[in-house]
Amino acid sequence: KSIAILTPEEGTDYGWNQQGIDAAKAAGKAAGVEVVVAQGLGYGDVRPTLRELASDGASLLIAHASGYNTSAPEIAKELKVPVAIVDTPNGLEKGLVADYTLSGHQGAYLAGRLAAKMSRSKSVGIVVSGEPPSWNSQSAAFAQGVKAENPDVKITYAVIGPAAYSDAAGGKRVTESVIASGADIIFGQGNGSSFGMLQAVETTKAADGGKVYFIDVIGDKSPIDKGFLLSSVVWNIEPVYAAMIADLKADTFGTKHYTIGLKDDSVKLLKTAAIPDNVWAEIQTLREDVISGKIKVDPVYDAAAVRALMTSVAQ
Amino acid sequence: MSNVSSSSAFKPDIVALEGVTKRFPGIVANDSVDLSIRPGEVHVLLGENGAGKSTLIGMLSGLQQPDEGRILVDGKPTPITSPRHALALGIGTVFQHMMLVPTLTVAENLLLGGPWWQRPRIEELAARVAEITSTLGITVKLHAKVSELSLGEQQQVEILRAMVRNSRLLILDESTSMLTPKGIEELGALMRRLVGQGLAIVFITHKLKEAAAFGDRISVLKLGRKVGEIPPERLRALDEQEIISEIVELMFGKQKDDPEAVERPTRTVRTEAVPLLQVAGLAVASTENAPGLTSISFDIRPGEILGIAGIDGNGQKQLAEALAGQRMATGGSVRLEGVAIETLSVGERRRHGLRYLTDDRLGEGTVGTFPVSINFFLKQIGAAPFWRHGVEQRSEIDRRAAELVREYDVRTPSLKTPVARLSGGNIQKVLLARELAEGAKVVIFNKPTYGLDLANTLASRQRIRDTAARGLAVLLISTDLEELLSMCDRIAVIANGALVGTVANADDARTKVGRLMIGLAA
Amino acid sequence: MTGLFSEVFLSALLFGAVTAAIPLLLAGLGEQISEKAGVLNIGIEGMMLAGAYLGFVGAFYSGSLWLGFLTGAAGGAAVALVMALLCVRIGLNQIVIGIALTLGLEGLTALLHHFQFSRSYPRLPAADATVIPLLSDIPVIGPAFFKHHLIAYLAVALVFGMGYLYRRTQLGLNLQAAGDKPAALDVAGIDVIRTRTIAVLATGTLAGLGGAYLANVGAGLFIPFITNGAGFLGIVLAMLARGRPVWVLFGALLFGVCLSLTTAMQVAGINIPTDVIQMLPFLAVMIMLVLFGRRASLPAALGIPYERGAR
Amino acid sequence: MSIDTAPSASATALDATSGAATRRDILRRLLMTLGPILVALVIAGCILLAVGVDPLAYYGYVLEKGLFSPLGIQQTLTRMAPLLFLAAGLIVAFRAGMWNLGGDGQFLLGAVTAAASAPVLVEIMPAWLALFCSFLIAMVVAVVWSLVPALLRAYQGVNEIITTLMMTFLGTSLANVLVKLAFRDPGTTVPQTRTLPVEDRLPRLFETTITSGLLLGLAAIIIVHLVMTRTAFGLKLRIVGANPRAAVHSGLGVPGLTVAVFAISAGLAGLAGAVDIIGVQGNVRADWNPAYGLAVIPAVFLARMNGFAAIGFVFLLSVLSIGGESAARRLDVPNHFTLVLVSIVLIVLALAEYFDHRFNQSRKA
Ligand SMILES: Nc1ncnc2c1ncn2[C@@H]1O[C@H](COP(=O)(O)OP(=O)(O)OP(=O)(O)O)[C@@H](O)[C@H]1O
Ligand SMILES: Nc1ncnc2c1ncn2[C@@H]1O[C@H](COP(=O)(O)OP(=O)(O)OP(=O)(O)O)[C@@H](O)[C@H]1O
Ligand SMILES: [Mg+2]
Ligand SMILES: [Mg+2]
Repeated sequence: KSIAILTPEEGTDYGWNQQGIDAAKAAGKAAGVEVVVAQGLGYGDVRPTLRELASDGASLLIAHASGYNTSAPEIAKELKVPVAIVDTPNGLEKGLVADYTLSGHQGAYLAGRLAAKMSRSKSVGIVVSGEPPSWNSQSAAFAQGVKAENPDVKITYAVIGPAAYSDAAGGKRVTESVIASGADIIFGQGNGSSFGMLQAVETTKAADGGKVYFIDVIGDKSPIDKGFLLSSVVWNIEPVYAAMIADLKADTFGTKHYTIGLKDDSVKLLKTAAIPDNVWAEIQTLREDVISGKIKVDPVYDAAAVRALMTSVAQ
Repeated sequence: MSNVSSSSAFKPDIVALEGVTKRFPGIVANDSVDLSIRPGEVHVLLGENGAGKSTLIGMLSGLQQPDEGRILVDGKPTPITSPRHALALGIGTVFQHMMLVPTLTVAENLLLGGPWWQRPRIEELAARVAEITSTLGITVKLHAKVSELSLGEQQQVEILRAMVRNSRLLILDESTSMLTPKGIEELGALMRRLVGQGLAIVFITHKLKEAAAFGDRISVLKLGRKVGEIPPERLRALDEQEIISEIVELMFGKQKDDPEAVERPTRTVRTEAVPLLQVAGLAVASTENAPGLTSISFDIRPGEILGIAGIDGNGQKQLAEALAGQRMATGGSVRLEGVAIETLSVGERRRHGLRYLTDDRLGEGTVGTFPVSINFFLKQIGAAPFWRHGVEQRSEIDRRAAELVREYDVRTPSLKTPVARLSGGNIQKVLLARELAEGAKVVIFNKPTYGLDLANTLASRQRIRDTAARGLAVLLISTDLEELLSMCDRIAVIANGALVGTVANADDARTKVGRLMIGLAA
Repeated sequence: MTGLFSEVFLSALLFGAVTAAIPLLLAGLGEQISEKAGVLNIGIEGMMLAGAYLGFVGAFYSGSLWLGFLTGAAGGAAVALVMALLCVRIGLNQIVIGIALTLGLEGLTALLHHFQFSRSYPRLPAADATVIPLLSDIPVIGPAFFKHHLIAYLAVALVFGMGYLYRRTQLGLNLQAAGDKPAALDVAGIDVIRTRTIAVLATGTLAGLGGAYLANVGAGLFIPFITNGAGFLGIVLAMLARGRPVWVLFGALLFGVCLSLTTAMQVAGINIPTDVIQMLPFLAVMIMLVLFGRRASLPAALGIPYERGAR
Repeated sequence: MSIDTAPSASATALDATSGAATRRDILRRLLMTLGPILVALVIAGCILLAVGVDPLAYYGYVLEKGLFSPLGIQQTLTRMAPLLFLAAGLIVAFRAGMWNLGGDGQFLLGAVTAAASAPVLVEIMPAWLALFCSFLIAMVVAVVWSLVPALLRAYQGVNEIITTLMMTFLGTSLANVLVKLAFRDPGTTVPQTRTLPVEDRLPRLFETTITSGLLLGLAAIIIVHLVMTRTAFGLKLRIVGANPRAAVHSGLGVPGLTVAVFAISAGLAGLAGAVDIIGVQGNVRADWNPAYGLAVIPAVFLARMNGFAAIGFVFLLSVLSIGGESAARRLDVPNHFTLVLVSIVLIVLALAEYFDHRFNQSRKA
């Protein structure tokens, strides 16, 4: 029949919303089901949209925002329509509620290794516009990767401010400060504000007068890159959605957690021209180690824990 | 309709109105009025409250446009489209309501209207003002904020402003209402000098004596229509009493002698009676823009009217407000029937029988946008029978309001009319009705007839006398000495926030009070 | 700590504070003009958004930041023109129209962005700074305060220009009279409606300029809702400043510094949620009000439409 | 000739003391509301046409999904509940001449405290009592939050526009801090409060999804309307609003009334937060801020602070927001278009009221 995906912002952000929508469309196409997209719904109450999509006949509602994980299961129970929610591993309910807790921490770990290898100043920065769990786990893994590569590399962690998703000016300002503190690679997470970070990277020189590079997350911003994008921890959610559709058909929906990881390339590091081939080869080796479990990367979701980690790794 | 103007024209009119009509929702404020204003003449406009005088002025000064008829300036039909246009035509107006910016200095107010890019040319102005004031015999504090000036001083500034602008036609709308007798005399002399210089003046007043004394030509409006005009030849031929009776005839249609010269009725106040109101050592701290009070003491017995005379701005309002509880006293006692009330709130004092009729009818006396009916009961909110258990009893309110409207002859289109739409005199009647309602023991009247027309003035005064006759104690604050002399048993004089003396209202009261007011011993 | 806070980093923080303060300063100065003249301009957030969007569009397509500031200012002024027509000319409720304009511009600019830029997210090159000789060589302070785009200096100069205008020109008197006693201004021969219209247009121009600065210099790009409440902060600043432009400057800088303080504390590893730091400027002002709360000296006719001869 | 009454920037002109409206009056009002809305739809339709969307289809969906489908109307009515409480609070403040622009801060703090208390309380007491207590707590917290601006205004004369705006900035941050640090649900990775189970929330009406919060909201706004127009207390507040000096002169305790106004207004805003949480949302997430106040403030003005008219405008806003969301999705217009639509509706309604007023004036003259 049809599935529906709900996202808080428009699916044109080269990030969370776009990846979700594109993946849902791809998975739907592969499975031969229609995909209804409800985007730009904001972070308020989506119950009306959920109910309406359900009444329009959607047989799966993908509530693609952590802000929707209270309302979506409630509607699932009310209308007996399967929903998929994020960041709620203990919310499973057979036939009704599935969770996909996406975390790119494995990829972020590799990004950290990459950054530490490539930083000329031995100083990197993490700039985030907020501290939701999925970003926290990547910030933490990135820091771990940096330290694993070279414990002497300095990490500067900065949050732009509360509810700063659309604060592009704030993103630029904070990123510029972090660059001034010596960083020449910025690991940036933040919806609208990440364009401000990108702008800062493009217009600010590192301490040595050279380029500052940007490592993005979730989406692939290379179509709009001006040569400053070092890499991105790209998420491919399609396998998750495809598995959900399959489970729905097999009546096993709501019994498992869906995750993404390096193994099936649902998390992968973007290769850009800025990464020398030898470095890339080293990163590929590390990737194998993470997949094989030789290197263990545990996700850290709690904001306070992430901050604690930053201070401990910074000293 | 009498119209003698065209026959005796020596000089061409500066401004002439031809058949000017102005309508407001529900009212014809001016009904085809003809008027000619000539250089070298003081043209007095008379009429009851709401007769349409200010409306006429509004059209001359560009605030309003006539619905019908036309205005001629120097003989040419000229629609006066804006105040700026009026000023450019040489028409300067001192409006009935204060038109100064309180947060600017006097100088800045005088300069208002200059080219926007310029620096305010204060030095130039100072020279010009010095020139004018020396001929006028007044002084102004150029660098004082307007909010710090007394009303009288503000009025002088407004007159000065019209002069500074080189007006050919000077309009004064009730400009004497705030002035002392001496100030009125000076203004009269000033007007004479100005018309001597060839200016034309339009002078609006409610005081017939002023009209007779200062006017070269008198026009009378009634219900928006011009009901008569007394030309200069005739004015010169008559003496004051004759002029006044002629005006009264025009205004009220019946022959009567000077209506203001009412015999002071000899009421007997029992001197041995226990005072109803005893004030001892009352003091109020001065504030940024108001003088304080120092050791004010007086008693008022039942049936007695105590007058407070003095030049405006000497603490009259502070006294009234301190008694009413609206202003914090810093010392002294106030006893009503022996009960100390100086610490009580406004509402509690009212419950003890103290009433205060404010001089600021629209500013604090009423809520302008509320209907007449509610305004009768502003000070009784929540009281039975108009409210029961806090719930409004609309029929009860309307019934009683209708009674009061009848009893006090309030001219209002309906009980629902917002009270601000009534004329000043009718608003005053609403206040009188409210304050004199049941339970009053001591009533403070603050300038109760200010701005009222003759009929309303007389009616209000009679109300006050009746009030005293009912055995209430009355404190009557007024800047109008005639009023005090015609009503009071005793008159105290206030100066600089202190009572400088009290005189019994006997034959020599006028001179005694006058001496006290100018700082001499009685 | 000293290692953490290098000179370069400190001046970057201060530089960021100034950059963040400039749009607030322009918005606050703009709002102040309206309020002086008796118009409560709640639509300033919408004007800033219009300025941000059009400012970016102008700069992006022309390649000239100056043209961008021009179009941004014009955009703010265009919204202000609507406000002037509706609220000053015909006297509609200023709060209703102000909020409606803010909502409308939020939606409209987001819509336009969606159709125009949401696939390309264009970004401007770095704004070239005007380096003030000598002063910019002072350690820390120099790079923080004396290496901004020329328009930032102009904004600060405007503070003193406005001070002069308010106290030393006829126009200043007119504005104050229009807010305190419009009828008196009218009978003095100055058109109140025109005076207020000029004031509102000036507000829109400055707010638009502030929005353009925010987009073109502050962020280097435009995204929906980019102003993030800066206009409302401008209203608060203008009201707190009680008619004094210098206080708007101080207030804007206080907010800017608090923003940079957030970053500084994080980099220093001080673990306070950003929300708490964001509260600091408001807390400081509220405490000052509680301690020294004086009667607000807002214009007497603020928010009340003027109609000649009405009673 | 303007008379300087009512120095406070209050909406005196709007308070011509609601007389008994005749039936024709109501009919005319209705016409004067529906007509402008139609005009606004035409204007917004031109924008839709410009971006290549069929306006008729768009409005068809707005009406169908916001109003005429059983599901749509239920959603619309549910959304009204918090808006009604907010409107009620604003009516009290605006009629009394106080610009309480801090509704969003009060709303959020009420929401957070309700969300923090309700899940705990339902475990230790009967559900109805628990919810009642949560409402009470939310109200008290909002009232306490409003005390600073109230006292400053009442005893220091500090303008409340500034203070309430700042308190709303502060309140928004404080609400976040509370969610993240004090009331955080330990069971989730997402910073949010504990969730009130669906079955413990306010009951739904009959067999629908409409929250009974709607009835509470309607009751609140009607009570407020009646208190403001029919009681001594309401009259006192209106006098303070229309002419504060007259209030002093009449012996009203203005400072006390001022504090009361703020308390009632903020309390209702707090209840709005509580009714949204306890009735619908179940919890509060960090950084959640629906900013309802921005749309409700103009609605209350357009309603001339009349409770019944406010209900109508709140209904209209809800229809537009529910139906607009649906229509935007179906026609592939960005959801932001709803903001443009609401804005145009507000402006045209304000204009219509002006021309209506003008027309009446000239007819009387
Ligand atoms: N702006 C206005 N709108 C409506 N009615 C008005 C307006 N101005 C004046 N009126 C009405 O026009 C009539 C004439 O008023 P006007 O002020 O001219 O009287 P007046 O002769 O000056 O009275 P007073 O002696 O009290 O000053 C009054 O009935 C008044 O109600
Ligand atoms: N806004 C208004 N709408 C309708 N009628 C009005 C309005 N304002 C005033 N009036 C009418 O104008 C008449 C006179 O009003 P106005 O205030 O001019 O009195 P006034 O003669 O000036 O009194 P005073 O001399 O005490 O100032 C009243 O009869 C009143 O009904
Ligand atoms: Mg008059
Ligand atoms: Mg009058």
